[in-house]
Amino acid sequence: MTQINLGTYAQNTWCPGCGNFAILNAIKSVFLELNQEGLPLENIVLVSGIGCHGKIVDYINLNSFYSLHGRAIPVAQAIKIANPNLKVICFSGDGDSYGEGLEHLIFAAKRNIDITCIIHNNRVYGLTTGQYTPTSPLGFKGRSTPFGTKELPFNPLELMISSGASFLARGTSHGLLLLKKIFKEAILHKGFSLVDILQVCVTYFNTYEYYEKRVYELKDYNPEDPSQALNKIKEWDYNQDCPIAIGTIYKKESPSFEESFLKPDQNPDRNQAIKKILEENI
Amino acid sequence: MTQINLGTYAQNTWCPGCGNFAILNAIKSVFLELNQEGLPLENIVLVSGIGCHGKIVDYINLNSFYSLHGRAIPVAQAIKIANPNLKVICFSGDGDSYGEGLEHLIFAAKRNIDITCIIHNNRVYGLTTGQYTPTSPLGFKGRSTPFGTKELPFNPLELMISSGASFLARGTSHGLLLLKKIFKEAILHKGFSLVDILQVCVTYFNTYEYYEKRVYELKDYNPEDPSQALNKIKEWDYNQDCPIAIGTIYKKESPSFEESFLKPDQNPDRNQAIKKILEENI
Amino acid sequence: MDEFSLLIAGKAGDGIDTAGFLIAHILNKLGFRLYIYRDYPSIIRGGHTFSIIRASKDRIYTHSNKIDFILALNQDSIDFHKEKIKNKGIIIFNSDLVKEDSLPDDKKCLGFSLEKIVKEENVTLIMRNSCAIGIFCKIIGIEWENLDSVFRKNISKEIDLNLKLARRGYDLAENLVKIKAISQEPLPLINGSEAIGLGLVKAGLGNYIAYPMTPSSGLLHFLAANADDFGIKVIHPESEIAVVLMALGFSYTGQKTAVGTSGGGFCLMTEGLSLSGMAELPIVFMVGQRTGPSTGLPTYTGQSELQFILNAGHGEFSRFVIAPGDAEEAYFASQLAMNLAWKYQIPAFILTDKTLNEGIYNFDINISKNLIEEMPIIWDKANPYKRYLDTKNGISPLRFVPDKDAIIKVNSYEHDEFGITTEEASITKLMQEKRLRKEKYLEKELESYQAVKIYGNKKSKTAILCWGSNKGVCLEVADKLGLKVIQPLVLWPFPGRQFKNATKGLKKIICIENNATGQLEKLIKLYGFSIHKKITRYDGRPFSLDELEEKLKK
Amino acid sequence: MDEFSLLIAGKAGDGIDTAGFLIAHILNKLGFRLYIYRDYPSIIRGGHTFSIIRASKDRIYTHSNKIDFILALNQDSIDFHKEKIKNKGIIIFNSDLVKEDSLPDDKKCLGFSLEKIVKEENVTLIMRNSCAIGIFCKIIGIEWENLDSVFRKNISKEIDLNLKLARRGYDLAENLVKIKAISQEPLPLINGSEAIGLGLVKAGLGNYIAYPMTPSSGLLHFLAANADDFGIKVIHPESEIAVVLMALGFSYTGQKTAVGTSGGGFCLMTEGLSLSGMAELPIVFMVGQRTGPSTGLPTYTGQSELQFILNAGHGEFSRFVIAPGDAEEAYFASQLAMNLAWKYQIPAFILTDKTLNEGIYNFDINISKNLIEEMPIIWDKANPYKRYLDTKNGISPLRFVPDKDAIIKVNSYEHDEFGITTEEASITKLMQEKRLRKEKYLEKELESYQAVKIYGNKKSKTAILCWGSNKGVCLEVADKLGLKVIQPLVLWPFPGRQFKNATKGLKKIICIENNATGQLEKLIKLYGFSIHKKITRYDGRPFSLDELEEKLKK
Ligand SMILES: Cc1ncc(C[n+]2csc(CCOP(=O)(O)OP(=O)(O)O)c2C)c(N)n1
Ligand SMILES: Cc1ncc(C[n+]2csc(CCOP(=O)(O)OP(=O)(O)O)c2C)c(N)n1
Ligand code: SF4
Ligand code: SF4
Ligand SMILES: [Mg+2]
Ligand SMILES: [Mg+2]
Repeated sequence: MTQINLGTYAQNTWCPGCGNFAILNAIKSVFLELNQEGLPLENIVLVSGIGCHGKIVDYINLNSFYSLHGRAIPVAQAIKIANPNLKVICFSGDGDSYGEGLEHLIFAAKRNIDITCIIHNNRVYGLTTGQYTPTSPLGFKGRSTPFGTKELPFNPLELMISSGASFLARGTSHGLLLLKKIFKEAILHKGFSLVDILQVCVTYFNTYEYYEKRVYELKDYNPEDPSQALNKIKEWDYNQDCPIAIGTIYKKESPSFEESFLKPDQNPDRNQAIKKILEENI
Repeated sequence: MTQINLGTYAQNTWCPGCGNFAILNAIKSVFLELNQEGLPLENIVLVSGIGCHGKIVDYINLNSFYSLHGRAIPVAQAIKIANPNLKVICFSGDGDSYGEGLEHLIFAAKRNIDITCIIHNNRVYGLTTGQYTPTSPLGFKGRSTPFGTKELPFNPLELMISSGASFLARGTSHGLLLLKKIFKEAILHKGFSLVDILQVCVTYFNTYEYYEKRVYELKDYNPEDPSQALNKIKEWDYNQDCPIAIGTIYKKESPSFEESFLKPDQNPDRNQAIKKILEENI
Repeated sequence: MDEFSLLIAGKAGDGIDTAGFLIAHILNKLGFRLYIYRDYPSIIRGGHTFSIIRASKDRIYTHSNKIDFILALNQDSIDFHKEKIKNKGIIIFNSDLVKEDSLPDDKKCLGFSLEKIVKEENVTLIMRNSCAIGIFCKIIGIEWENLDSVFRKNISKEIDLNLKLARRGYDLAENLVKIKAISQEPLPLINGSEAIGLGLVKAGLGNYIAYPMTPSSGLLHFLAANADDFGIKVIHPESEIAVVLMALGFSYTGQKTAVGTSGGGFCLMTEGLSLSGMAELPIVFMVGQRTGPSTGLPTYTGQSELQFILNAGHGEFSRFVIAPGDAEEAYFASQLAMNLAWKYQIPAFILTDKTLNEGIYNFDINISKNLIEEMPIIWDKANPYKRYLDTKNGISPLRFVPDKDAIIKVNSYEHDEFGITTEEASITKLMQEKRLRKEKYLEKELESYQAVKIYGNKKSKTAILCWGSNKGVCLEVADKLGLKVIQPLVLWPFPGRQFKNATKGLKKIICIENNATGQLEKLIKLYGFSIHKKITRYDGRPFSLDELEEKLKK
Repeated sequence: MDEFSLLIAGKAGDGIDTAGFLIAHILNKLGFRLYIYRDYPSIIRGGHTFSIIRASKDRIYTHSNKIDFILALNQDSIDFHKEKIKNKGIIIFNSDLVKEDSLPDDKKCLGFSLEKIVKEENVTLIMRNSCAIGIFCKIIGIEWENLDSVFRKNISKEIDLNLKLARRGYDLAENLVKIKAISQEPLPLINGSEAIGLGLVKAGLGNYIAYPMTPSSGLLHFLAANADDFGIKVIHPESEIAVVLMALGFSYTGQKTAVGTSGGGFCLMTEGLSLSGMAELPIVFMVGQRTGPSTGLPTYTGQSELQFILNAGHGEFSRFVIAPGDAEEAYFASQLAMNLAWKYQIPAFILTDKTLNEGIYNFDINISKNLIEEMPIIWDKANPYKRYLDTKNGISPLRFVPDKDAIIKVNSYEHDEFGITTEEASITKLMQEKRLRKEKYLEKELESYQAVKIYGNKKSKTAILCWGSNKGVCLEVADKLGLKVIQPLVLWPFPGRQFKNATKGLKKIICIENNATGQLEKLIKLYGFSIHKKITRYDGRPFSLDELEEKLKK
């Protein structure tokens, strides 16, 4: 393996045992692998929202844009449109992109922009000390709902498939090998990809054992069959007790938005164009 | 029939032939009907966004809240939570609630709040003179996309069913009888209801003939069968050419959010509560 | 006639706008200088709308409510405007819709049966405008060839039918006035939004991102229509929040990017504005003011966002605000805003209003400055790249992804020079100072520009103080009344020294603003200046020449 | 010892906060007056965090960096804070984690093997705090019963084990100092957010809507935890945009509603703010300032949103802004904000900062004013109801849905008295004036309140000018130095007349602000006042007593 160190001097301040460590380790090794396979590291751009998840960009020594809470996705889209050769990977939280900035996720999926969104879905607001999110189970007692939430979670993968996403996967923060596999697949997928990671927050919503008992890896499964994918997505509604599939759930080929801007003639003579407009208006 | 006049002195400024007239007429007669059946008119509150659609609240002589572009839904939710006896009807546009404020629609559906959202889906921004919206077909040439959009529309009903909406219907602005029927059904439904109206905008996107040829009314159909509903919803993706079902497509019973706030003891002694807190903190 | 005004009026959807535009072009060919004021409601069809086309031998930038010709397509046009007609004015009216007895007795009124003609010719109603144009041209003695060529150049659909209708009108009418051509070259007619678009393109615009909102939509439509010719990308995403965040993403990659909106949309951009300040990502905002608060009067004007723009966004950071007063200034201001945004890595504002954005001006590119596109400072590669390197003037060298020698980290949290999050007091202090220091240097640089403009009678002890689109009306009134005019073109960093020079020796300053509270007045107070009188208007309408003159005389 | 400070420090997640809180309660029982400053990073575990518990026989509202006792749980606690210890101070440290040679030679340092004890007792690490508290209490001579009762009252989980650990510490340590009880009744200890919560509830709060954001989250958590007891609804929706719009929906139904946020979240509320101004829907905003711009330093303090709050939202409309300086003022200000919001049908702001929101104060409800809840003006039913009836003071009678006699229409567009959209110039003017007139009446009403507060040596020719949470530190320093203190409690409408009286005869005004540009300074300049010196701090930390004293002496 390579000797490149992707770490930074930033002090890691995640809680010991936090599922974010697995995400960090997995993504770093995927970057190194991709680099060995020919992807220049400078072509990678990381974008993150605000939350415990967001800190990941401080810990990886690559180009990054540490955006606002809920607003990683529009930034990532623009970077990709600006230069389709870049690999843009977005780290976001469930509060961040399923809550505050949900609309951006839906529109990015609709446009099928070729970015990869990794959602650190711990089903809680970690950084603001434990409130419910759109994927917290019914009755979740957080600091803003001390007597339990009164609303059902939504199923983010179902929303994403309805929005036009062309790659959907699910992982947990305790299966490093699988994480690497799906991260790589997601990044290499041409089009909008989203990986929903059931990331354990040891401090505010420790779901470690819960997932440990319920997750199973998809085997003999064809993610390119849309109706099978939809059934698989609906199997677990993020609320009820039942088996939870992990792995690549859905995959589809379709044109992506950023390509529509590539034109042969990228550099017309602007002075000429201005002159032309003015002449037309005489 | 009653003699109540629900009109106002406001001058109607919709274009001649605009589909909004049908919506206005249908909803007014539904209100009168409901009133005859015992609903006090003062218990109705209309909320609207900004767009041609929004003008409807100026034309109906009932309580109303003319909100911001994209922000009718949160207002409507609050009014309902404030007083669950009110009937809250929200008029919104496709630019308004499928675009600018999409997130609110999704969260209102998730909470299953008992409001009715009537979407004047003309698949164009009317009031700002003709730009594409999230439901405009691929290639739509609007003023912000003069060479045609590069993105597919999404299917709003699919998004809504994924979000937890418990009543979904579709109508057109040229079928008054059906409109009345589904409006009434939607309003009487307990929980979040949305009616997507394929409203013709004669000025910027005249789809009159297009719909005329394709729509068919649902018959022998059970909207309470979720998988049938999903298939029906997916039949037309708002882009391709195919038959377009109209009528009530989906219906489900489930608890609604605003009820969770109703408590027997609504008026505790506040001074006492303050005193108690202070004593606890000595 | 060296100067005259035509008011053309009808229902929204009647094509008043286009008709006015065609007439302006016909007059433009004759060498007249023009200004068009457009007044329309937030309604697609119906409702009342009108345009005032003012023509003069000299450059003009404002409208007058003293009208020489009224072209009235319907009854409202008479009812609302007949008071505006001058003593010797002529009213041309659609006799099928206008009641004769509503017409003023003491004015020349000529009726034409436009609806009937349209029916006879079996054409769409909108073509009655062509007929009316023909009538008007004949009355003021314009050659048929002139009309013919303007029609051919500007009408793409059914040109023959339109010409036929025009000819019918032309033949029906009699010549009453003789408008003489003026021997000067015609100048392009463009609106303020177009001038801004051209300025941005000239300054290296790579992307324009906007969500439609009056009066900023014109810029979106203009740039979208010409995107390929200009070599730019134009994107209209889901909301203003997406707009500003996308713009900052583009900026991060080194592509010059502008956004456009109005007050309500700008509210949604303020969080991104603060991010631009913190992450030092250049961005240009075009904010077109309209009548507020809230949805307000979408298609009317106002100047009530100055203080908001100066103070918007949480936290403290450098910014640049410029408020052009006409098309040439708009072209220049847009270039300057883009240049300074990139030189100082800050947000820059082009603050306009409906009057400027949608007003149509003659545009003389030769009198508007062309600026050299600003290029980023070079990184010497001597040390590892630091996105936020602290320097004397606070400006760090820029690099853009992908760069194999540099890792480029930007951050909305407080950060160290490399861009990693910090919560340390000492670095926070250093970085706050770095970000604010840039404004000091910018302020110094602005001394080399004419940041405060002076016009009129420079010896007068009384000056009119104005900003933005009021420039035009103030200029003309001042000329008439022998007053001085002071217009701070740059509003932030406030050019205090230039302003002081401009006000030296004055006895009286009268501040003209399209708002109720006096927002420019507040700004100059910060610098120890004060005014003696203010004339404000906040009903959505701009000042007209005659109105302002009257108010100033009082 | 009439006054002393304890600094307790460790890693985030170590329970420093709770430990400090328990100690404060123990001292509170002895009759001390307390103030707790909490310093922590935006990190859940790890990172460095500390609390300073300051105790005095007199009321205090600020911390000092001259420390009498340090309770150091780890090495950082020594490294970062040892300079703060006074000459005769005592350092109590965790000898399992602190290197002996890092300790100051000339100070009394007492080591305890906390990790070992925890291991021996086989309890979770967090319980070492109980042991440390036991040690500290013994050293300063506090009765065991006092500790015992505070623990029992405040610890719900594993109280016996905690007491066991505490006892072990208590027995291990020796008494070195004798802190004497003070004969005065203990007062409740609450933070600024809680005081605001109580004030809002007192003023008739019906709903509190918020999206979590430091430092405003404390208010959300407090109200959510007590919602049923207070009879209110607490909702945390999808975003700050939903927050403000929901609040306006509630307001429309006549339910008093407040929202809370910080700078970034407030940005997203500005469009709703403008709607509140236009539609005349009352709403209370609690904006807790933190270090900006952008995400900035989430858990640190600042005062950089004053100008933003004064000017936020497009268009012009009336607003009320109050910035309380301590818990009692917070309780009062919250009531006043709610009352005035409803009386004038305007947005009202409680402008705070992290220092106030999260600082812990003794709270004396008897010295804080209780206001009478404001009730809406009655509609006489003589005429059909008009939501926007134009009146002398601009205030229209309110009615709420459902009302069988009234149709209630509110509108974000410009509207007529009934609430129907209009674009007419004359109605626009009338309504703009109506909405702004309310502020004039509000300004007048404020003359009956102490809107500008004066403290300290009223005869001094030098005054400290401050706002918000700096009140506490300024008060104490002024007492020491014999200076006057002026604190505008109400910031908008600016109480110019009271301010003028307060500054009469002064030779020197020194303005103290937690920002870089001097935002209160800017505000008073608008009214023709100026300052002679400013002391600013913008690194996220509040002024401490000793630091400010030093700066003022210079
Ligand atoms: C506009 C805005 N609102 C609120 C916040 C405060 N805030 C910071 S992180 C966060 C929640 C983070 O939750 P999530 O995205 O799930 O991330 P996690 O910490 O769980 O990884 C919030 C509410 C903010 N920074 N900006
Ligand atoms: C924040 C904000 N952005 C933009 C606008 C401008 N605007 C007004 S209506 C509208 C679009 C309306 O489209 P839609 O909701 O589809 O309504 P329609 O006119 O088609 O009925 C826009 C963009 C606004 N008022 N506020
Ligand atoms: S709070 Fe939860 S998500 Fe955040 S670092 Fe700790 S364990 Fe991880
Ligand atoms: S523009 Fe379209 S939607 Fe608007 S009123 Fe006209 S026809 Fe109706
Ligand atoms: Mg989370
Ligand atoms: Mg529409």
